[in-house]
Amino acid sequence: MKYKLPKEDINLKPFMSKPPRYNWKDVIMRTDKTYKCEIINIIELTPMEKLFHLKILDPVERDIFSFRPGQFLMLEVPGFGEVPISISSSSNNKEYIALCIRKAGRVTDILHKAKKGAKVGIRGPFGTSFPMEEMIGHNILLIAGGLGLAPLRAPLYWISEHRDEYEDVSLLYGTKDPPSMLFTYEYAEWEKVNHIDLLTIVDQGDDGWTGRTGLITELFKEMTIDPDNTFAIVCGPPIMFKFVCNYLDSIRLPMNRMFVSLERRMHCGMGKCCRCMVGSTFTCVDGPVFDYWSVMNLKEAI
Amino acid sequence: MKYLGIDPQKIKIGVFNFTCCEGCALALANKEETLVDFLDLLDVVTFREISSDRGEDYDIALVEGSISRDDEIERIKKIRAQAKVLVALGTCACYGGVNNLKNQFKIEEVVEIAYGKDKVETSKVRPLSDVVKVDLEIPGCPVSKAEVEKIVVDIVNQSEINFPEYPVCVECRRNMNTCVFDLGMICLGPITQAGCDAVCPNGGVGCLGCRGPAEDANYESFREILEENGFTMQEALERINFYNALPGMVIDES
Amino acid sequence: MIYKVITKKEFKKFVNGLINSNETFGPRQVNTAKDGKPIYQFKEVHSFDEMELDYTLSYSSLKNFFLPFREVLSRYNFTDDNWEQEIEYRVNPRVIVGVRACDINALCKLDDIFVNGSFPSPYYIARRNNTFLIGMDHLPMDDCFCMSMGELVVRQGFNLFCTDLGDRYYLSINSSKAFNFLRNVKTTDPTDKDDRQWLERRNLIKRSFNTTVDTSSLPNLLDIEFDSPIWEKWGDKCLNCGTCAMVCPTCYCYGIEESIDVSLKSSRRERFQHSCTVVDFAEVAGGHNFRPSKEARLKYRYYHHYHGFAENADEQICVGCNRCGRNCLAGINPKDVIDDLLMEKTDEV
Amino acid sequence: MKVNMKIDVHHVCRVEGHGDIHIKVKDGKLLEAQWAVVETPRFFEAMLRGQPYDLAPTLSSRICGICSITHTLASLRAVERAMDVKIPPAARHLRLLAKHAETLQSHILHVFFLAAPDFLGVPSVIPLIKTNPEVVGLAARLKGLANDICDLVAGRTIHPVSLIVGGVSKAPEKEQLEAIKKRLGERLPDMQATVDLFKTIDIPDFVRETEYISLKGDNDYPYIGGDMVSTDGVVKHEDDYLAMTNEYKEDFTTSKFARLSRESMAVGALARFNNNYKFLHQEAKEAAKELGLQPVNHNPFMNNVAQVVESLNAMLDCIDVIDQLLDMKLNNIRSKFKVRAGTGVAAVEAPRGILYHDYTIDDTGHVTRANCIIPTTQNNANIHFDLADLTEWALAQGKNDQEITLLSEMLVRAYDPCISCSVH
Ligand SMILES: Cc1cc2nc3c(=O)[nH]c(=O)nc-3n(C[C@H](O)[C@H](O)[C@H](O)COP(=O)(O)OP(=O)(O)OC[C@H]3O[C@@H](n4cnc5c(N)ncnc54)[C@H](O)[C@@H]3O)c2cc1C
Ligand code: SF4
Ligand code: SF4
Ligand code: SF4
Repeated sequence: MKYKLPKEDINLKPFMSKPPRYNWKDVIMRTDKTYKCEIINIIELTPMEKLFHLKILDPVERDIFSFRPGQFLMLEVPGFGEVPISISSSSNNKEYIALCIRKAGRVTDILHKAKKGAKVGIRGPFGTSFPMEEMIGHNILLIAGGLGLAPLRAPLYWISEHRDEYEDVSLLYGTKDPPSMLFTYEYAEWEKVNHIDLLTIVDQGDDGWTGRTGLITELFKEMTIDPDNTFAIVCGPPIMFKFVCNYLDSIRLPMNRMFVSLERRMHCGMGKCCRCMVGSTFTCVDGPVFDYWSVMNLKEAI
Repeated sequence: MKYLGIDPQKIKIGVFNFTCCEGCALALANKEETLVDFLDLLDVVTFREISSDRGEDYDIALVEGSISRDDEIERIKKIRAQAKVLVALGTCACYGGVNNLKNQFKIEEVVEIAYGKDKVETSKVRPLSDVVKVDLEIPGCPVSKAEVEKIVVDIVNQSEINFPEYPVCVECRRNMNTCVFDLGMICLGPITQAGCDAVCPNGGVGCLGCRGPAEDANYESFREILEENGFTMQEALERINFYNALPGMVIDES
Repeated sequence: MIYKVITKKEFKKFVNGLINSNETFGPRQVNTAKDGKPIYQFKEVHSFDEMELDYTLSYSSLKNFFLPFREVLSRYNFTDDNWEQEIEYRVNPRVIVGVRACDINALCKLDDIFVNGSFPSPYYIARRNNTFLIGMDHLPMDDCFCMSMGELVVRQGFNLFCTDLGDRYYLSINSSKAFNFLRNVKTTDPTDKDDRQWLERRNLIKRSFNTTVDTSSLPNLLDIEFDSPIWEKWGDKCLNCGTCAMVCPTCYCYGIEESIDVSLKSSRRERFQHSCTVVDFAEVAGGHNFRPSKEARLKYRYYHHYHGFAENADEQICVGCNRCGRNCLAGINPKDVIDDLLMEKTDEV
Repeated sequence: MKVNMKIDVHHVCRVEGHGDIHIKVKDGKLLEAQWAVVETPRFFEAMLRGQPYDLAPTLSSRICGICSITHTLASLRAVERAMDVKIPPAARHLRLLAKHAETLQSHILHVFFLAAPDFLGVPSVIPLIKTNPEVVGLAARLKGLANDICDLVAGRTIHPVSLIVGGVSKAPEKEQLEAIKKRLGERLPDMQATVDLFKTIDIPDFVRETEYISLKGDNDYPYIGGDMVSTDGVVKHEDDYLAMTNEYKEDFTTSKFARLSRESMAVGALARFNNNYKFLHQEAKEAAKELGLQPVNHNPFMNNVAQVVESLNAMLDCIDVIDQLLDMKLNNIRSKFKVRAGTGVAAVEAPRGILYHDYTIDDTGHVTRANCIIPTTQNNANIHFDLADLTEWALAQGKNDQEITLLSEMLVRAYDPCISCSVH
């Protein structure tokens, strides 16, 4: 006698007919499908950083893709790998997504060699975002070090688009030397059009440099911060936000109004690969944006 | 890659051999299912074992074998001068390999053992990097063709080359082998760099460390393990010295 | 759940039936260890007699059936200046016979992550749905501590579970599929005696545990003891070889690797099982390693296993099979590490 | 017409290792014809000293990348004979299967990749990918199959891992063996196509009377152990290998020379064919007939043809061995033994001829003395003397120096020399 196990083949049941929506948790099944994008523009910011404009090719997918400032996406370069990158453009921009990418390894290296018209893929957006609504009616302090300006561009756009909802907005930006400053061509617009106080500083000046030199914390000496009415967003290398956050803490800025964006190794963006774990928290799902109170409570965070 | 607007470049290679068994060069001709595609990525300028073409305009020199005679030094220096990238292929080229076992004897003694009274010229065995600058080391006795393929594809696509940093055990356990320590034998897998897909433990024998040390290998702990498993230091040393590829793993003989 | 009783003879007929029409896996001896003990693995079987159902514990866990050590997630096919992504979740239906309770519970934990979590994995789901699982109870080995982890009893995650009553099996039927298959063989409703015997067997298994681990206060303790010197003590021994994670039935951390085929016409995107004790686990571009020391990496594994993750509802994910302890060359054993942690605290008081 | 020639081929290509040809002709008279091996010696006999018995085969394997399985098998046999280790039948069959697969692999590599370009007038196999894809496909399929068998049975084609003292360390699953057997059957037409291809190839009809030496078969075409036999009628026991080889050294070459009843001798496919024709499979005998090869043949170029015949025979042998394995239990593959002192000699037929390993082992299981005699060493003198005759034969036919250069290279290649082996 032979019994047969009915072949309940899962492959025969289509998982979904519509394209995936990564930000709609309930409908996601095809978690590894990427949206195909074309690189429609490449702007060389410094020898190490380039700004890429990506246009999602499928109109339906382009329509679905929406994100909030502070979120990141997984950028796929077929055959080379996938890397997490913060979105550097306005969440209102439906035409293209801007990514500011530093040449750092295998994937970013080949991306820097890519030409306009190249096709890459994205998955996402993933992760938490900055609480833009909560900040309404407050002063905002944006503090960036080096490449940390990239994730701040999205909130900057948001603020500019809703400028009247916020009080004083300052951007403190420090880099190691003048040539590594990013987006210099936009500073005038930020200051004049969007009324953002921009303070820049470099660790080490060069011949043409007339601005400030020193560590980013020097900039605090030039300003008064109202701890009762200010939100702060800090992005940059770990060592920088340690100093900056310590300072803000010392002037009694509440920890739950300080936000940082953490960086860890990532391979999925979906809380599965565990590469981005800090203690028992996923940087990709529970972060990358954390308030400082949470960070203080994370083991091995900084 | 074309879709990125980058044209893959055929690479002009020369394959050369020094003191060795030529197994690494031969390994390049294996893996028949992809051989034709593989050769298509290359512009083979010199490869004496399979071709009578002898060009001089190679960019990448794949060199197998170690240096064990003075005329070899001249030859490798010439190759170095021509090649833009010099790749040490295999454990002999990277570490001296089994040839290194010769160095435990005096030169005259070695000649005497193999050739009796006849005179034969030879010197101490050295890895390539002792004589010339080496740009890339691909270890293995022999090299793994799959790994070489991956590296060649990366070079053709102008992409960065990555090697696994972890030890052979990772691959071995992925293959669900029975750990050879459980079978009562020594395995150097825990301190050896992966990348061979753990062929030796797959075949039921211990790793001999042909691929050199894994990143941050824990020699101290490994030594204790050998002791706890009842192996004498001599037994352990015989294996560690076999390929001379684990220079950090020094064991006190006392 | 429906309960039935089946004679072993009839059970054999049943399993042979499944084997005849499906890819079937069961415990088989693959080696003999140096101490003379047999080593078992789940391997393909072609008849009931090839299986050794009185096996102790499979050397590797069962997880590779659902999370293969290496799997292609998708392929990219390149055309001139473009590419297409190709995703397939193909899995043949298959049967696994003789799975231990702790291994089934481990699968339930993986289910929490890959099925019930926020981003379900279609690859995992496909494998899970196409597998018919027959569990079987076993007496524990000397160093098993699944009772301490509360993983001794299974309530879900299997199709059929057999409790050994000597010449019969007491069947717990957990799916209509299993119930339907069983219609083809002779089963009886459990009698009072059967129920009693079933309970006796339960108690026997419980009594047979020789190892207990106190895990009740572990989540807090792990937080408190984050800087404890015991991590250095055990970390110094760790080889960073990943063995513990590879044999563990619940360790699921992974990496992704993409490689272009030699033809340059396509590429593969592969997921491979990784381990947090391996050196490059938390290393990022530029060479910075968030867990640069052996100690930090080992501590993190314990943290993950016994502290728990948000993603699986903060539940401890160890099931107490002790495969990691048994297979660790350096002799790092969860029981010893946890005992050390507890001792540390008691010493200080 | 008075012909003057000076031919110097530096590092003959498409052979394993480094060797030079020097030919001088003055006024139509041959002054000198020399086969000089210039390979750097590696001194394995010294390196083997002090190695534990279980690593000796692993080390010996590294004598040669092409025939590493044979070296391992010879080394294992020497160790096992020294320590009086008996191996289980299943292990013996598995070893034999690996051996046949290596023979096939090595012969295919040689006839297609190294020798065939000469006959097809190209520098290497690479241009053939474009011009004669069917030939390359044939070679790749056959060699791929042979490699897969080696990988399955020995763990790896180049430098096997699972052939160990006492037997083998891992047995394949029966399903895997069955799958291989099926593939062998499917590849037989490819082998027939190879035979057909070689029927169309012109082989120089040069002949020089030679003493051919191989193992002596009893019931089978011989590969592992047993007596040695020569076409001049010498028969000797395995342990008497020194009397069968009589090594000596010439100044112009780093490899030794060998001789038996004449000034030189030859081993290899043609030697085995000449001595053991009767043990070939019927199909192989027919193929030999089609290819114009009959025992005893004295044309060194016919070695290539003998390799084709042996390849077919090896495939059929593989099928036979697998059939026997399928009837056995594959769990007893490794015997227990005690380490003890002793001396052991092993004679194994490598693709290129008889290989001898001879070890003395002390009571701690360490090698205290080793001697290895490699097939190419036994052929070197013959190549050397063939060169002289070949030059004269070619001169008589009025060939020019280019033709003679090519012919002399082809002659060297016909022996399929394994030079790094010979100066191990
Ligand atoms: C939330 C987040 C936002 C980021 N935003 C930006 C950005 O806007 N611009 C930018 O230039 N960089 C950003 N990074 C860093 C960027 O992801 C790494 O530089 C990049 O992954 C390096 O990959 P690679 O392949 O070039 O390097 P390799 O060293 O070759 O890395 C190999 C693999 O390791 C992983 N990996 C290595 N480094 C990192 C890392 N730092 N973070 C995560 N995964 C890593 C990736 O999966 C990568 O594929 C961000 C990282 C995170 C976590
Ligand atoms: S056999 Fe070797 S490589 Fe494999 S797990 Fe054991 S020690 Fe590691
Ligand atoms: S297992 Fe060890 S000895 Fe074997 S190939 Fe790999 S690194 Fe080399
Ligand atoms: S005992 Fe070890 S192997 Fe088993 S579940 Fe727990 S952590 Fe994993």
